[in-house]
Amino acid sequence: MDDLYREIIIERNRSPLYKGTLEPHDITFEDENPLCGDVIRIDLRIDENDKVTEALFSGHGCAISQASADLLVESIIGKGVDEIKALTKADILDLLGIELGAVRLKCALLSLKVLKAGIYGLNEASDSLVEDA
Amino acid sequence: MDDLYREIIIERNRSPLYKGTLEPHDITFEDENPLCGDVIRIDLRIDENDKVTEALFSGHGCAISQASADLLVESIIGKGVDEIKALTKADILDLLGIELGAVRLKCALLSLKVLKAGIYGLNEASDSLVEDA
Amino acid sequence: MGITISNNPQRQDFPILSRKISDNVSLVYLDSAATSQKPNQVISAMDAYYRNNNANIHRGIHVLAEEATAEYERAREKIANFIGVKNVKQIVFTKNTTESINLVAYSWGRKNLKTSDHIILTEMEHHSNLVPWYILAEELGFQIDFVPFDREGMLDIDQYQRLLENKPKLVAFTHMSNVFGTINPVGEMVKLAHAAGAVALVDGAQSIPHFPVNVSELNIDFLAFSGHKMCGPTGIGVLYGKIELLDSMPPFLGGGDMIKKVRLGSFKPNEVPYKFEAGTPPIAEVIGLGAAVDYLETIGMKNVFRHEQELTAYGFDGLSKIQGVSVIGPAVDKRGGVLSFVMEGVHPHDVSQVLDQDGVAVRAGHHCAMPLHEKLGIPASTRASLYLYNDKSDLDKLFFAVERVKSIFG
Amino acid sequence: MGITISNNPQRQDFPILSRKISDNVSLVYLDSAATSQKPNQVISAMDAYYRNNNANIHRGIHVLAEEATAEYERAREKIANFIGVKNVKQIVFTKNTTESINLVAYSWGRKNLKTSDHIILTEMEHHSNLVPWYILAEELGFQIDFVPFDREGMLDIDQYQRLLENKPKLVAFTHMSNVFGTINPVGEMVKLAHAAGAVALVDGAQSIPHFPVNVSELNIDFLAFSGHKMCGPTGIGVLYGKIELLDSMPPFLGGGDMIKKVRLGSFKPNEVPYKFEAGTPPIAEVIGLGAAVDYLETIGMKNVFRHEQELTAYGFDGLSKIQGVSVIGPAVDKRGGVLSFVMEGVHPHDVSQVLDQDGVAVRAGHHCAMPLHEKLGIPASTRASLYLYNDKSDLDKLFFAVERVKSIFG
Ligand SMILES: Cc1ncc(COP(=O)(O)O)c(C=O)c1O
Ligand SMILES: Cc1ncc(COP(=O)(O)O)c(C=O)c1O
Repeated sequence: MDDLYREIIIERNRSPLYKGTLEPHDITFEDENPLCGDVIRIDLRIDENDKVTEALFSGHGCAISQASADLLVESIIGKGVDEIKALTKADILDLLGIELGAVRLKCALLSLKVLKAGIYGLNEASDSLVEDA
Repeated sequence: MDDLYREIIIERNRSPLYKGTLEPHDITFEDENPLCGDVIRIDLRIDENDKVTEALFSGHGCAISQASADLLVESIIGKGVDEIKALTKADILDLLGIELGAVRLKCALLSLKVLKAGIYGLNEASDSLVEDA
Repeated sequence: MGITISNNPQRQDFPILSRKISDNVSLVYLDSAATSQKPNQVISAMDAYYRNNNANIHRGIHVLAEEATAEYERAREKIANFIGVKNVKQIVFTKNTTESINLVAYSWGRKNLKTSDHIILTEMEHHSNLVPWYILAEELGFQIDFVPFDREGMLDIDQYQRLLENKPKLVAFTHMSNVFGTINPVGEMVKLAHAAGAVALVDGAQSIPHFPVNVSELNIDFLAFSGHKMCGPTGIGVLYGKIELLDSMPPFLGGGDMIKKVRLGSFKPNEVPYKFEAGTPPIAEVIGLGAAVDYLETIGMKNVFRHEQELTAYGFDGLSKIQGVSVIGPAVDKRGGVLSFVMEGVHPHDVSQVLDQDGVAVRAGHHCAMPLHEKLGIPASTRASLYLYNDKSDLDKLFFAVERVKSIFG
Repeated sequence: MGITISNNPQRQDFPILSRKISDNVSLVYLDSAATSQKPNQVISAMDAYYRNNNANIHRGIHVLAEEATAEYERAREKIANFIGVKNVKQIVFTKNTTESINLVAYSWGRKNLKTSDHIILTEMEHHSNLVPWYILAEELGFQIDFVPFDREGMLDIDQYQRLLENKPKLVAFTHMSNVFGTINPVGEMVKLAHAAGAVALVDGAQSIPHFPVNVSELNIDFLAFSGHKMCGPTGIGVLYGKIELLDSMPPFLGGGDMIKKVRLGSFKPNEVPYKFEAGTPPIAEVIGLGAAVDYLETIGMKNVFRHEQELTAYGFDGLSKIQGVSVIGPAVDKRGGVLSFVMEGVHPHDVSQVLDQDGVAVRAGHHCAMPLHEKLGIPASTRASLYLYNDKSDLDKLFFAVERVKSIFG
C-alpha cells in the first residue's frame, strides 16, 4: 500500500461518512482552491453551549481534500467552538496520518480553512487561518 | 611606451594641428557622446568640385576622441565629398594605429559620425553612419 | 545527430536526469512545458562567466567589462539568428515571456489602444497572454474578443475571420497551446491579422524551444519567449519586435542604460534595444541562453521536432489505450509534445502524486490556462510534456504509473 | 572573521580574483559598485540547483518542484531576515533595483499621485531613481522637487525640510551615493518624510551590500536593491514594501502566478508577494541570492563595513596625495567604499584605459548619475569602488597606475 494514499484516505474519498448539507444550519461556509478547483462547503449546527451537534461537508476535489474534510467534520462533532478555533495544520496531518508537500498541503487544509472562516463569521477565508504562528 | 597611447595620439591630443572654427563655412556639424561628455564640431569649406579645401574641428573630450578628430580632419583636406562618404571605422583605426574596445570605439568614431552627418546634411547623427555594413 | 526515441545520446548532457528521486526510483522528467532541464553546456557557460568574465556591461573600459559586453551582445546575435531575424536591434532582453508581453501591453498598448478599439485573444491563451490585456482594458476600456477553440482543441479560424471584421488593433495568440499542444497556423493568422490592419503578437513560449521558427518568414510583429523552457536559465526572456514598432514605442521601465541623457527633470531615451533594457540586465542569463541556442542548433531544431513528434505519437497512443484515460486536444499530427489527460474518477492532483512516487514528474492543475479548463468543464488536468532528452522508456514508465493510479483508486 | 585590510582570507572564495588580465598582469578589481564578483559558494549553489533540483515552482506536485519551491521560499526568508524584516510576504522578487523602483512608480505611483502633487528626489540619484519618476510625471503632471547636495557631496537637509512643506506624497532617495559614496541619514530623512505625510522609498543598491541595514528600525516604506552588487547573481532584485502598502497596490505585471483566478475577461489577483511576481521568476537567481546572503552573514556585515571603512580611508589618503588628483565627495567618515576622482588635464576615459593596462578595473563615465556630474560641471569621473575581497595591495596598484597616467599625459 502507498504511504500517501493510506487506506483511510482512499476509503473516505470513495465513501465519505459526513457528506451532505444541513438545512437549516447555524453556520455554513464555502471556499475553493482555485489552483486545482477543489471546493469545500461545511454546514454546522451548534447548540446553546457553543458545541457542534451536527456537521456535514459537500463539494468536490482531490482525494486529499475530500478525505480530510470528511475526517475533520467527523472529529469536530461534539466539540466546542473554542476547541475548533484552536485546531491547526498539525491536527489535520494527524487525522490523515501523512506528510505533504506545499501544494498538497493546501488541498488538505482547505476544509480547516473553510471551517474556521465559518466559525469566525468571516466574509472571506484567508490562508492565515491555517498558517503556523 | 604604451600601445594604446601611441606618441601620435598623446601629441595630437595635447597640441592638435586642426583645432578651431571656420567662419564662414559651407558645412558645420556638432554632436556629443553623452556617455562620456565628448563633444566634437567640424567645420568645412568645400569648393565647386565638391572637394574639401579647409577643415577644422573644435570641442573637448578624451585623448582618443580629440586625436582622432585631428587626424581625421587632416586626412580629408583635399578629398572629395564622395571619398569622405566612403570612409569607415577601419580608416579611423588606421589613422590611430590601434585597436579599441567597444566603449572607446565610440570615442574614436565620434568625429567620423559628425563629419558624415554634416556631409549628408542630416539633422541628427546616428550610430549607423559609422557601423560596419 | 543520432537522436532516436529509444536511444538518446543527448540524455547524458543533462546531469539532473541521472538523479534518484528515492532509493530505487530514478527521475522521469515529463514536465518540460513548465520548465526544461539544462545541459552541462549551459550550466558551465554561466559558471565560466562568473569565474572569468563577470562585469557590468556597456559602459566599462576594462578587460572584464569588454569581455562581458561582447559575450552579451554575441548572445543577442545568436538568438536573432536562431529565430531568423537579421537586425539584432530587434531582440530585447526581458526576464521572461510574461514581462515581454507586459512590455508590449504597457508601451505599445497604452500608446495605441483606445476605448472604442477591439483586440483579439484566444480561449486557449496562457494567463500571461490574458492578464496584461485585462489590466490594460480596465484602464483604457477597449474590448477583447476571444477566438474559440473547438472540440478537438483547434482554433475556429472562421470565427477568427469574423472577429477580424471588428478591425482590431491587435491580435495576440499562442503559437502552441501549453495544454492541448495544438500548433496554431501562425503564418495564416498573421496574414489575416495584417489584412485587417492589426498588429500580431505571438506567444512563442512553447514553440521556440521545440521547433524551427522563422519570425521573418512568418511576418510576426511581436514574439515573446522564455529562456528557461529552451534549455536556458531562469531569469531571461526575449521580446522580438519589428524595428519600426520598437522605434515608435515609448520606454517602459526607466533607469540606467535605457537613456541617452538625463537632466534634472528630463531625459532622452536611448536607441533600441537599449531603450527597453533598463538597469543591469540578466547578463549571465543572456550568456546562458546564448549557450542554449548553440546547444539546440548543434542538435538541429528539425531533429528536436521530429524526435518529439515520434515520442508524442507513442505517448498519445499509449495513454489512449489505458481505459478511463482521455487525452485532451487534437490528433498527433496537429500538436507538439504536450499530452494533457484526465482520468475517470481521479483528480489530477492525486494522479500526479502517485506518479511522483514512481519518479514520474508531470504537472497537475490548470497550467495557467483557467479559461481553457473552464470551457472544458474540468477544474484541472494532468500534463506530461516532452523534450529532446526524453525517450520511449520515460513514456513506458508513465504508462506503468498511470496503471498504478488506477489500481489504487479503482 | 579574520578579515583585515592587508590580509584577506575571503579573496580565495572569489575565483575571478586569481585571473590574469594579460601575461604578467593580475586582475585588480575595483569596480564593485557597478557589479560585485561572486564567491564559489554562490556560483556552486546555482550550479547545484540546476544539476539536482531544477523545476518550475509553486504549482508542481513532484519532488523537484517541491524542492525548488522550498529553496526559493527559504531564500525569501533569508533575505527578509538579512534586512530585519519579520513578515516575509513583504519581500517581492524583481529582476533588479531598477525594476523594483519602476514597480513602485507604476503600481503605487499611478494609483496615488495626481497633477497637483509633489514628490521629492535628490540631485545625487542614480538614473534608476530618476527616470521612472520622470516618465510618471510626464503622464500624471505632478511636480518633482530635488534636494540639492553641497560642495562636500552631502544632502542639504535644511532644504529637504523646506521642500517637505510642499507636503509631498513621496520621498525617494538613495541610501548611499554611487558616485560620492555619501551615506545619507536615512533614519532621520524617513522620520521627516513621515512627519510630512510622505511615503519614503530608499534606493538600497549601494547600501545593502556594504553595511548592516535594519529596514524595520529605519521604518522605511519601500526599499529596492539588486543581487548582483552583493555577491549574488545577475537577474535578481528585491523590493521590500510595508505590507499595508503592498496589499493596497494594484498589480503591475500580469500573468501566471500573480493571479488567484482567471476568467474570460476578468481576473482576481493573488496575495502578496505573489501578486507582484508574474510569470516564472528568476528561480536559480533567487537561490543564488540566498546563498550570497548566507555568505555575507558568515563574514558579518559589520566586519564587511569596518573592512571597507579602513580601505576607504587608505584609498582616500593615497589618492589625495597624488598631485593633480581630486577625490570628489565627503570626508571618509561620511562615506562608504566608493572613491570617485578627477585628474587634471586627463579625461576619465583615458585614466581608466591606462589603469586597465595595469589590470586595474575601475569605471569611468557618469556612473548613471548625469545630473550629479552636470552640477559639478564635469562630464565624467573615474571611480574606484571597494568590496570585502579588496585589500591594501589593490589600492597600492591603483596608486601606481594613476602615477603612470600622469607620466603618460604629463
Ligand atoms: C544607487 C544605485 N541605484 C540603482 C542602481 C541600479 O541597479 P540595477 O542596475 O541593478 O538595477 C545602481 C547601480 O547601478 C546604483 O548604484
Ligand atoms: C504558452 C505560454 N505562454 C507564456 C508562458 C509564461 O512563461 P514565463 O512563465 O516564462 O513568463 C508559458 C509558460 O509558463 C506558456 O506555456
